[in-house]
Amino acid sequence: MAEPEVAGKLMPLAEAVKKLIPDGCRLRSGGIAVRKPFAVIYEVMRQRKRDLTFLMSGWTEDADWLIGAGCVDKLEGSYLGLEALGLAHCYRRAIEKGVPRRVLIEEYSNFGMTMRFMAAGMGLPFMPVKSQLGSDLLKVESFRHPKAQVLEDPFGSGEKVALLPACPADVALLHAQRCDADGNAQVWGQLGDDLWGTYAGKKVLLTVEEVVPTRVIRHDPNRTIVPGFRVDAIVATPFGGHPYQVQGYYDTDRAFRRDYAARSTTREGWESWADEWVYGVEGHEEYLKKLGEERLARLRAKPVMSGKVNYGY
Amino acid sequence: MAEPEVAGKLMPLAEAVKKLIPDGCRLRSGGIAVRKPFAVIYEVMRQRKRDLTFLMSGWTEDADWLIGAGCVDKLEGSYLGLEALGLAHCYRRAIEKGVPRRVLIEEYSNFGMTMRFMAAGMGLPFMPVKSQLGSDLLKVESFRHPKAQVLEDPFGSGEKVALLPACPADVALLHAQRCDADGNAQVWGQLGDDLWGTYAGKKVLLTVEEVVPTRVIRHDPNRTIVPGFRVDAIVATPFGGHPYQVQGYYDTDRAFRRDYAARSTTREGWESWADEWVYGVEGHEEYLKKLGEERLARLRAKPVMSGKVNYGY
Amino acid sequence: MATEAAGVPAPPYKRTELMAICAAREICDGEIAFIGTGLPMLGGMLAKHTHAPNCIMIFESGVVDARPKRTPLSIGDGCLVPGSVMLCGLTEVFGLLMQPGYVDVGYIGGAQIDKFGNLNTTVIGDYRNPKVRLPGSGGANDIGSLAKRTIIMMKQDRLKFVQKVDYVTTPGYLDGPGGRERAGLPRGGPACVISDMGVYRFDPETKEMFLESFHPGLSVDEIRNNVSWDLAVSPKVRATKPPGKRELQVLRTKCDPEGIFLGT
Amino acid sequence: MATEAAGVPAPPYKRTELMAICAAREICDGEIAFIGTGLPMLGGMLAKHTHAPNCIMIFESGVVDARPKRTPLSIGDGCLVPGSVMLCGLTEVFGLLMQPGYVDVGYIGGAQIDKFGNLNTTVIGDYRNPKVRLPGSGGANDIGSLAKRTIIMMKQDRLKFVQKVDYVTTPGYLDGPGGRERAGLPRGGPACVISDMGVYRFDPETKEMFLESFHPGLSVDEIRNNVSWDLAVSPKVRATKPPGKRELQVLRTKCDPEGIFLGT
Repeated sequence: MAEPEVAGKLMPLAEAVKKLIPDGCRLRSGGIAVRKPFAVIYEVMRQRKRDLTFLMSGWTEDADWLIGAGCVDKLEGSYLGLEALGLAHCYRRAIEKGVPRRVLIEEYSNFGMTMRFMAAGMGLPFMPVKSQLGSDLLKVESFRHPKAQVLEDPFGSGEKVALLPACPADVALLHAQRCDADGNAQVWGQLGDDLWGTYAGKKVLLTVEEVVPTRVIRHDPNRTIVPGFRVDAIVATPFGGHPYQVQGYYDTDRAFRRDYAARSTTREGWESWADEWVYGVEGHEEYLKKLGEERLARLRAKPVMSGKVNYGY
Repeated sequence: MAEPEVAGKLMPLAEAVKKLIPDGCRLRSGGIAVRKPFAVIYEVMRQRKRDLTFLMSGWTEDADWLIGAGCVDKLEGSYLGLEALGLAHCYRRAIEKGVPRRVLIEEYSNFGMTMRFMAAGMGLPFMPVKSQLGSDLLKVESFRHPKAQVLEDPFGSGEKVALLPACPADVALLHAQRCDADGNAQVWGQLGDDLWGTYAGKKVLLTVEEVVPTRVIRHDPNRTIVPGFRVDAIVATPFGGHPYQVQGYYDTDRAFRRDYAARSTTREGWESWADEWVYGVEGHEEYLKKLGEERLARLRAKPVMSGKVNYGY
Repeated sequence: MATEAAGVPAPPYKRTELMAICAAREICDGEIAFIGTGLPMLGGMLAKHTHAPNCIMIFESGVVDARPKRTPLSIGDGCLVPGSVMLCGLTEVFGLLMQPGYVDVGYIGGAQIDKFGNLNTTVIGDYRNPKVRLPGSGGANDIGSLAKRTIIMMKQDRLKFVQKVDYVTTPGYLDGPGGRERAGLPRGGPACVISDMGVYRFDPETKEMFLESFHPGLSVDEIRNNVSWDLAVSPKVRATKPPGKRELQVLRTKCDPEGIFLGT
Repeated sequence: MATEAAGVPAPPYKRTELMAICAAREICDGEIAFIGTGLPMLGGMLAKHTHAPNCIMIFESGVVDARPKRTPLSIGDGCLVPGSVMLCGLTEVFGLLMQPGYVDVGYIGGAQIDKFGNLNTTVIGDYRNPKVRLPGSGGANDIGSLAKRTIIMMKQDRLKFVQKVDYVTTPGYLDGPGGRERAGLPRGGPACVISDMGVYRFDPETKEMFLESFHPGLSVDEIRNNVSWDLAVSPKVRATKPPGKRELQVLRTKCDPEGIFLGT
């Protein structure tokens, strides 16, 4: 049997971002500090995209960079900070002072956002949850009306749930460990909200550490998170999750994250950081060259190999 | 660090069934022809359990046997037949003639049942779906009132969904490929409805092909479907899914299934089958002896090994 | 069951083989096809081996792009697993692929059908006191509700092609034009019925089933006699295109060499 | 920030160390603990290394029974993965483990708290025109809504322990007795607040926070001066039990040898 056609899905990063991410679109990024698609974020900044609605279950630097770059009009999410490294200052400047521009935000909890992605991925208008009840997350409106609906169980238990509206994306980003030329993508380690978040995208822009022969995928199909026919563009971006980690490939670049946290506290500091690492860099390859092989080698993962299982019958 | 206590979870089959499955309980079995917990079904028959409410997304022989044995009072499910081998005749006799006893049934679709298990597993009173709308599945009531609620999207899209009530179980059965002594259970191959169905159980009775050292589990944690702290009893039952297949362990016993399909067309035929394979057999070990090493050897899976992945950082 | 027209020599293929081949012809290359066991499975395998090498077969137990090396007896058959691209569960297959509209074509069978393509696989007779208790929906209702189009495969006689089904397990066009929309179904509906007597399609306006082709050896009248309503017939009605040599050869040698579903 | 009482020599540990140790003491052996990064993580690691070897640490990014060999900087840190028993996603951790009630204890931080334990991690000032924009809920609301009990860890002053929080990110007892039940929350609520000045619990009747112990070197009055409501104090109020030698040693050598969260 012949392999499905590649149909030109494998493409350079700049082309994928140009083709799939128009100004004004609803863009979902990978959440919860796991396999974050930073290579795409850099390219979105370099292409100076505008008026994005950025969607995620737990943002960190990715959202802060895009806000600093003025790419973002609206946020729908649950958290924006640098985790242990403190507050996200581009976010603060945008919300507190409108610098470089005003940004609207619509907030839910992490679980709430995940269930909203689940609803969108499953083609449903909403999903029920039991968190967020009683909090200002449901009471304080932002740009969506209504933000949620509290419903008493129609089957008579007396329980209440909050119905949260689906969160569809025009484009979902997924950074996976590997895929084949058709875009059948595999991930392992922590999964965050990637299952539902990916399927919430009408289109899927997939970046991977490695493109592998399809037999590698077909020898372990339980690791596949999305089949190729749901993927619209594939970009091979080794170290595409830097400065975050990708399980089995490399560790977090703590020094890089600390440098960003320190410099981004002022607008001038942020601009010099962005000139150095984004606008002064032509693309992902040059970015890796700038980081240097020595630094990348230090980050590379040590082997902690899984066993094998038998798929036979 | 010390390993968590085993706390006596590992036990013989008869003890687990005695302890966990009281008469009259709501019992969830593994669905959709994948890793079906037949060893437990045999033991439930031998212990002559009564008045069970049997829950599943797609029953085959397991339900037919229990109905033939008079163990079942109610069914909540979506399908009961022998797949390519034809109708389930104990089911027919019970519904059409009340032999050996009357059985009530409440029906949804496969996806509907899965979403009902998801609701129960997630502690929610219901889940929305878009199938079943307009069909008699929602219109023809059985023992639950109401059976579903059709709701128009409160967020204004005009879309309709059916809210299906949660399907909680007192005990969920899971037959997994392997687990460690704590009950951290791993599965691969087709997953059917096992994720949600297992968590729908207040208690979980886990049977496995093999109990392995915990380091085997901890070397490939993405394959774990349920953590040990959600498991109440563990039984090692090699070939515990016979006459169905378990990926990587053995193939379906087609001759056994065909023999059952032929003999169960009459009540007398069913009784002689049950005497031979259930009541005349003391337990799972004797069952395997009766099948014989030659037959089991023929069923054993050929190796089709996965690759390894790196979990390092 | 249909009987062969007197005097016409039996064609060099079985009726089940023609049905499986008709099923295969309904899949276009590159399509996502949702498949159950039996003749649809053989149709899917045949399509992939012939005109639609890039179609992707999906199974509800959680298999995407199955490439079975033998005839699967069950949707959970172990032979569906090796070489597939993704293994998952019902939620992913029905929830993430079918409900949002990514499945092009789904196959279902039935015990009773009406002129709007509504299907019954639940009971013959009264629901609470049935003459024959059938297996029930399984995934059929989900496929018929959510796939972009549905292909129905079933045997035909007046007790099967009925005025009113005893139970609507899977909606066709319900009460006719606008029926699915009123019920809230997001898309889809039956595109084609493949029986052991002929091939039927549905009028885009009236949503009523009409005869497109009769299987070789049968006449339109014989088919009408096996339908309990006044069957519409296409003005271009013709004989079903007989199996090609390669179709038959691949079907017999690669899809069901043991004759499990084709008969021996 | 609290100041040391004049004349009392500085104890041989940092305030952050005492907070992490207090966090550890809240976990019983065998419990399921839901953990974020920072001091709660150190508390969890410390508990597992000392009195609660069978406690299971869960992270929202999808890790069950993490056994990190270094101090994680992020909830997605790669060091949480090797040696865990289950890797999954947010849906499993929040949906299948926390929402149905299988998580015994969850840790959260906050920028503002009121006497009923309601927490704000969203904004200081008006929501639409804030003085300081904070990160928002993340998983905090889910933990505070759904865990069997919640442990709150935060710094203390009159601007943090307030009459009314500017935004209820995570519900404590809302407006007091019956507040959670009226909102529809299925269980839970804050069990304990660990600040850099003392440890607080909640009255089972009034749901109001009261001082259980003040950290060594501080007085009840000093603590009252750093709360903006009339703080209830336990009749059995006492000094917080100082760190044990083994607690400090394990914390410093195994949980945060680089001083990432404890300070250097």
